[in-house]
Amino acid sequence: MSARYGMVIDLDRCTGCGACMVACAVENNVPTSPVRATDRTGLTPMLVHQVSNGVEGAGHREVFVPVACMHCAHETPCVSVCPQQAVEVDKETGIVMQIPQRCLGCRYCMTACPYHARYFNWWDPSWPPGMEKTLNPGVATRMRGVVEKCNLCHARLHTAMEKAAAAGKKQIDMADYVPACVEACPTNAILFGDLANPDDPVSQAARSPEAFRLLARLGTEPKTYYKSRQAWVRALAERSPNGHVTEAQHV
Amino acid sequence: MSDLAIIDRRFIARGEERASTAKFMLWLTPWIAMLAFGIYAAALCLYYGLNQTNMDNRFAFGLWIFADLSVIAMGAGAFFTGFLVYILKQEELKPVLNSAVVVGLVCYSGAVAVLMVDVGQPLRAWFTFWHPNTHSMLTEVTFCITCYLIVLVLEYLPVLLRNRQLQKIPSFLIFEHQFHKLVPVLAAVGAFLSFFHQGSLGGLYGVLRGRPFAFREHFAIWPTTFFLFILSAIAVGPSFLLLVVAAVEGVTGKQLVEPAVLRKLGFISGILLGVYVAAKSVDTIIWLNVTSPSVGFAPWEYYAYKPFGSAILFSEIVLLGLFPAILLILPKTRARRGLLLFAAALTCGGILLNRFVLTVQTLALPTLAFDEFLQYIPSWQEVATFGAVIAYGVIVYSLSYRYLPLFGHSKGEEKHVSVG
Amino acid sequence: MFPWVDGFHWTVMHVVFLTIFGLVLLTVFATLAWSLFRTASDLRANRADELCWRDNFSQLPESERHCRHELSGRVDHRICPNAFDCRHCADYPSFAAMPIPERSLNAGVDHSDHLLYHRGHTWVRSEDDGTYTIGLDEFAHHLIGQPDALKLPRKGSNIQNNGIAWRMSKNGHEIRVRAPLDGTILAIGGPQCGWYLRIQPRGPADLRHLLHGPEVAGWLASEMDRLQIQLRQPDSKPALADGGMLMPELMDTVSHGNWDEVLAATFLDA
Amino acid sequence: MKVSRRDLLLGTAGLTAGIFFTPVPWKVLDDVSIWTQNWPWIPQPARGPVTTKLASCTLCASGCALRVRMAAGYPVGISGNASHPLTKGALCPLGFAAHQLNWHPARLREVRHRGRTASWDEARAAFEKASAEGPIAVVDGRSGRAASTVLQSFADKHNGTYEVVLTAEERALSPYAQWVGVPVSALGYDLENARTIVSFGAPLLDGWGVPGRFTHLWSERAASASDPQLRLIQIEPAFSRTAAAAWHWVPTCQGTEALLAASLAKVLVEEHLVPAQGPLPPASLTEAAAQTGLTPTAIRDLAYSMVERRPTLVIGSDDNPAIAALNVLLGSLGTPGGIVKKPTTPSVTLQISAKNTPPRAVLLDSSVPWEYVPASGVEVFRFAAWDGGGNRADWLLPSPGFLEETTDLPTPPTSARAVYGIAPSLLTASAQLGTAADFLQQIDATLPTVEQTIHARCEAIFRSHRGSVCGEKSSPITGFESAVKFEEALRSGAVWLDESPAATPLKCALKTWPTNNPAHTTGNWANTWAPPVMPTLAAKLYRESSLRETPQRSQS
Repeated sequence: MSARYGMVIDLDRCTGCGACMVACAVENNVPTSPVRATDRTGLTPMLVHQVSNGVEGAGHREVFVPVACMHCAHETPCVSVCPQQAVEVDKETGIVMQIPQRCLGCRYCMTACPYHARYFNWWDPSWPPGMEKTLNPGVATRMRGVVEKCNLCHARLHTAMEKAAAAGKKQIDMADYVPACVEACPTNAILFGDLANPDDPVSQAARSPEAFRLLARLGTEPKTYYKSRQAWVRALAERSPNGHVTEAQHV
Repeated sequence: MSDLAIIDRRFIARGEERASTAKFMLWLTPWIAMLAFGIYAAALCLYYGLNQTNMDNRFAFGLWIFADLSVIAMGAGAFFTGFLVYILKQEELKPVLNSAVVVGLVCYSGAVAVLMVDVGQPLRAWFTFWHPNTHSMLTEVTFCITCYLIVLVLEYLPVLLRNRQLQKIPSFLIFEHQFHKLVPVLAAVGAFLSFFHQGSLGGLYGVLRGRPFAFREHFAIWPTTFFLFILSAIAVGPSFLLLVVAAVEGVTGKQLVEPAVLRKLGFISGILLGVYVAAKSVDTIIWLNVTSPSVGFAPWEYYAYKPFGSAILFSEIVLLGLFPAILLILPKTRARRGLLLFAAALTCGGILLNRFVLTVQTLALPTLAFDEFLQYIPSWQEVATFGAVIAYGVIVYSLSYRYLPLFGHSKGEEKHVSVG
Repeated sequence: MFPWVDGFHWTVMHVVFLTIFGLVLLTVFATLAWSLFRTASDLRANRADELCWRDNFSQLPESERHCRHELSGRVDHRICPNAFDCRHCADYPSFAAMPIPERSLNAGVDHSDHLLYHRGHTWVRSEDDGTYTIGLDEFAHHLIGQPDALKLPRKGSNIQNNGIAWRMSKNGHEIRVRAPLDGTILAIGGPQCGWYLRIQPRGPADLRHLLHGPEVAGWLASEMDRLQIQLRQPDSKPALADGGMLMPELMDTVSHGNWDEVLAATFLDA
Repeated sequence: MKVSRRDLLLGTAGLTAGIFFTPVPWKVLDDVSIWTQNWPWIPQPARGPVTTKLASCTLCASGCALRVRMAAGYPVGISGNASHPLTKGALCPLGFAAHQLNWHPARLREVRHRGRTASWDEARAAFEKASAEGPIAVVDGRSGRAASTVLQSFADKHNGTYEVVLTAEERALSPYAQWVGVPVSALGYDLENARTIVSFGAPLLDGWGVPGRFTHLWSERAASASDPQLRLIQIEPAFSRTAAAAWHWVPTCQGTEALLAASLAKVLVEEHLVPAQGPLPPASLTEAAAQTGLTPTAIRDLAYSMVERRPTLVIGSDDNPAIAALNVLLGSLGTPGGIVKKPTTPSVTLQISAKNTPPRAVLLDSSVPWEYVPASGVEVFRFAAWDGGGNRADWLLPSPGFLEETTDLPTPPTSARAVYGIAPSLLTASAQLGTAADFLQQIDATLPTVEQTIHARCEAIFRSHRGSVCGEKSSPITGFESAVKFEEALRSGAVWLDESPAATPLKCALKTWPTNNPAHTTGNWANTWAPPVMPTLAAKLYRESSLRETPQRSQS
């Protein structure tokens, strides 16, 4: 039976520390880019947005929204646009895979993604001398000129699958497959699991009335859910809830 | 006369009045400088990578994609004139046919050259042919443009072989003679390819489900922008060709074609523009009222950011659409050269604006609730590379005009007919 | 996409896509291949000179395509429809039967009644042994004088009527002289010999396309008129309106002229 | 044979067509394909089996437990260790990329003397000379370590002074230490038992104390609930990360914390919300309201919500005595859920020996933050692993970096229970690196060594028969055969945790409401939190997201 790996991120638990971003970058051998890189040219496969409700004074509220690839399940915007099949949806796992070795860097997928979860290698990847010794052996580095994004720590899935295969099992043990951001979160805000399994805690959390998905009305069936008990945070799901543009602002 | 001038003169068709060699060199110098600077800028981008541009992860497409879309729309005159002449037998457009082929070749090869700089890994460009994703509009574009560029080169070949010195080589002349008989086949293939890739370029944005500003309703596998782009391209192609011919007439101070030909081009452009404006209006109404709200985007927000106010929509459809269409269709206004050129320029402006809105505004607009409206100013490397394409176009056209029979001999009559 | 690429599987889209683009490429390259094939067969069939001449002829300005019968005064106005090949002209017999009006024409340049003239300013002399000698006429000779370089065909090679017989260059201008008839080269001469080529005609020689007799004066007179117009100073009034004698070595003495155009018009080059 | 144009054309065409029937174009395509996919100048990770080792972070005094993934002898990934009693597997974001720090461009690799390269021998000679000429001030940034013993012993033996630079958390505890008469290191916050925590600007969720401890507690008891078990009230002018996550955020004007504390105390006493004992503030509610930017009602409501769910613990961000006095008023000294006295780690004692004579030279341990400015006019011997910029020392002495030094981990400040661990060195430090303790050892061989001290401490803890050892699984210390086995367990990443201290009320000497200003001003927490040298990836990510300001110094 094929899985549909997904996440439920409890925004009320997120303190915006950024551990998920760092852990993700370390796990996936994201290069330490030159100083010129900005928040618009950087490589942040997991990016925590700081969002306010747009109110001044005591009513001011903020929330941190970690955004990585949502692994859209339906009409995945980036998959159909890639001219050379460098983006594929793994049927067994539901993971949207980027194949950097095949990518020609046209960036069409980046314009297609409504979540801005795709990143382009604007620079040659570089590390201070010697630091390449700390690269994660499970993940190949990417060269400049290609697009990359979250692949749900595919190397970890691979390891878990090897372990299951060595033990003669067909199914992996979910305890062996924990993406770096999930592992790093100090408040356990990110719940990861198999959405295809109705008993998985992640499936149950996704069904909660407090759960929502970003831009779900686009019909792309993202597999990352968010959760909050605050109504204004849940309203972040859509750009124009009830036909009115949200007051939310990026901080 | 200097030796250079004598040699130069040998390549100019007999009996043609052309500027002196020195004057021509003087004319070319700034364009060559512009081209050289642009090639330098492009080389920087290729060597150091695309960090030389001001594009970023959010503005992943910038000036270059806008330039590609615009330039290819402008080059639509090539296939459409061929289509009109060879398939619809509009023989009176024949005098501008060669000119249209050169414009098309320049536009398409320039666009492909810029695309090669625009992609992050140009050496892997051929992967598209190896692992093509048949669902991608970009695959369709890549295949069609590659094929059509081959067709354009082949269409240009007989014009090139008509050079005074080249045609002295018997095998060239005979090849030209034989090949010219089959050019209508190429014109038909070119028209077929162009219909598809002009459409696919529109489809490029129309399929972006994640960008409700660009996403449109689909007919079969194509979004409406597919059809609108075909319409707008064939509407602007003749207008641009008209402007080019008028510009050449202005620069050379000669009347190269009968005014009736230009009026005919204008009329064709006007009719098609009218159809386009009507279709675009219907499409816009459906998009504003159905498509966009259904995915949770209040359409008025698209026009809530300066400088992309609703004026831009008005300009696109009325000021640079309906208005020039009327000017071009009404015989009275069309008959006046000034108004004809003005209307053609407005038409080109309208289509440029359409391409700009689709490429730039789409990316500038927010999608997530907490997104911001973005700004993007191209870097000098991007501008210089774009400038190189324009310079390249001017140089190729100038050389073609000087050495090739673009408008037929002023003394002889239509050569192609007698040859064919 | 391609069946040999790893992970490939056929879908309807693949079939459609491959079919369409296969057909497009096939059409494009078939067109190219067909043209190349036709070119090759034309070249093999020795039709090259004929085709090139016909093409060049079509590019000549109308003023240079007047029928010989117009030049001789037999008809008022007629543009040659047969690329100066009267052998294919159905109307030739009827025109030839018409009398040539007596006119006092001073061609200003010598010509011989014993020679047959080609419109590209070569003459043909029939020799007793059935061969023909080809030379440059006085008009051309006066124009060029002594050529800077001469490139004659090899002995034994073939020339074709209206094809390029030999090439000369003068003052940086390339001159291509057209052959007045078909044949095989027997001997080569040069300016110092007074003739350029001696040929063995291919098959029975039909020379009716060449000008002879009273026609020549009319033709040369019109050529002189053309030359005068082409060589006059931009700001001067038409000189030598009454004709006059052609000076030798004209290319050396008249430096201002648009020699490119003069030579092209003289030697029927495009 | 003469080659005609036709031959040439035919030949070219034939060659072009023929070349496609040779392997050349296909091989070229293949090579281009492979080459473009693997640019040789792009580093690729070494292949090899990945092993996981337990270790501890030594970047700050918290000593968070790490699981370090090692490949080919180098650390390639870090995650938290859930078995650690304080961090519960949580780490601060910097920890996740800390293994890159050893290759940071600002890494010190050689002895530098006033901008030029020098040698250890020269440094030692200069230090010995200075030591002979006058007293030496030894400054320690993290007291209580085995290395601190070496530093302190040297100061004592050589007529020098031993100073400790306190962290912000320790400074916040210093008023209590003064009033109760115990060292700062003996006090801690019993966060786990508090039901209301009132924070005066302390970044509780942003690197405060042992970062994992409160975040974990908050995520279990407060986050994601409209009526949380643990109420966090954040009083802070700016809307900080902690304020964003707090149950209630009270925005105040900058610098009015003491006044607000006083007015809150006034409400608490006047409205009989606390027993009318202890010091009484002389504040006026309306004046406080005017200055803090709150309404009198808001201050009253705040006071009520402070005591609605008790125990209530007030945490300040600095040693502001007015804030500390609130705890006294609330009776949160020495009670569960308040400020508790913990037994210090056996044999770990801290005696700050201060002398008045100005020193001839200052030795700064690598644990001293770069912000520390030593007295002017003295020769400074600065140990550091990274050049944090600023405060240029006469001598820069390169120290072992992350995971390159074996050091013990005494109880972190703010902890309510004593812990002890040993951070193993997973990497071999280059011969060019040396610690301050080793440096002093070479000068005076009679000093106790770090290793000896660690042995002695393990021995003492083992003999105390108290607490348990938290390793892969938790086991009581009595289950260990010997002190050696116990020490081995600690060296492989386990942590000793003392038993919960019995709540003993502390006798407080505070009688009048403190009105004096704090000795220290509130530091900029963002700077304190972010070390001067940040892991390269963390610095990059902060720069590439708008999440946090990157300290400028990290780029030096």
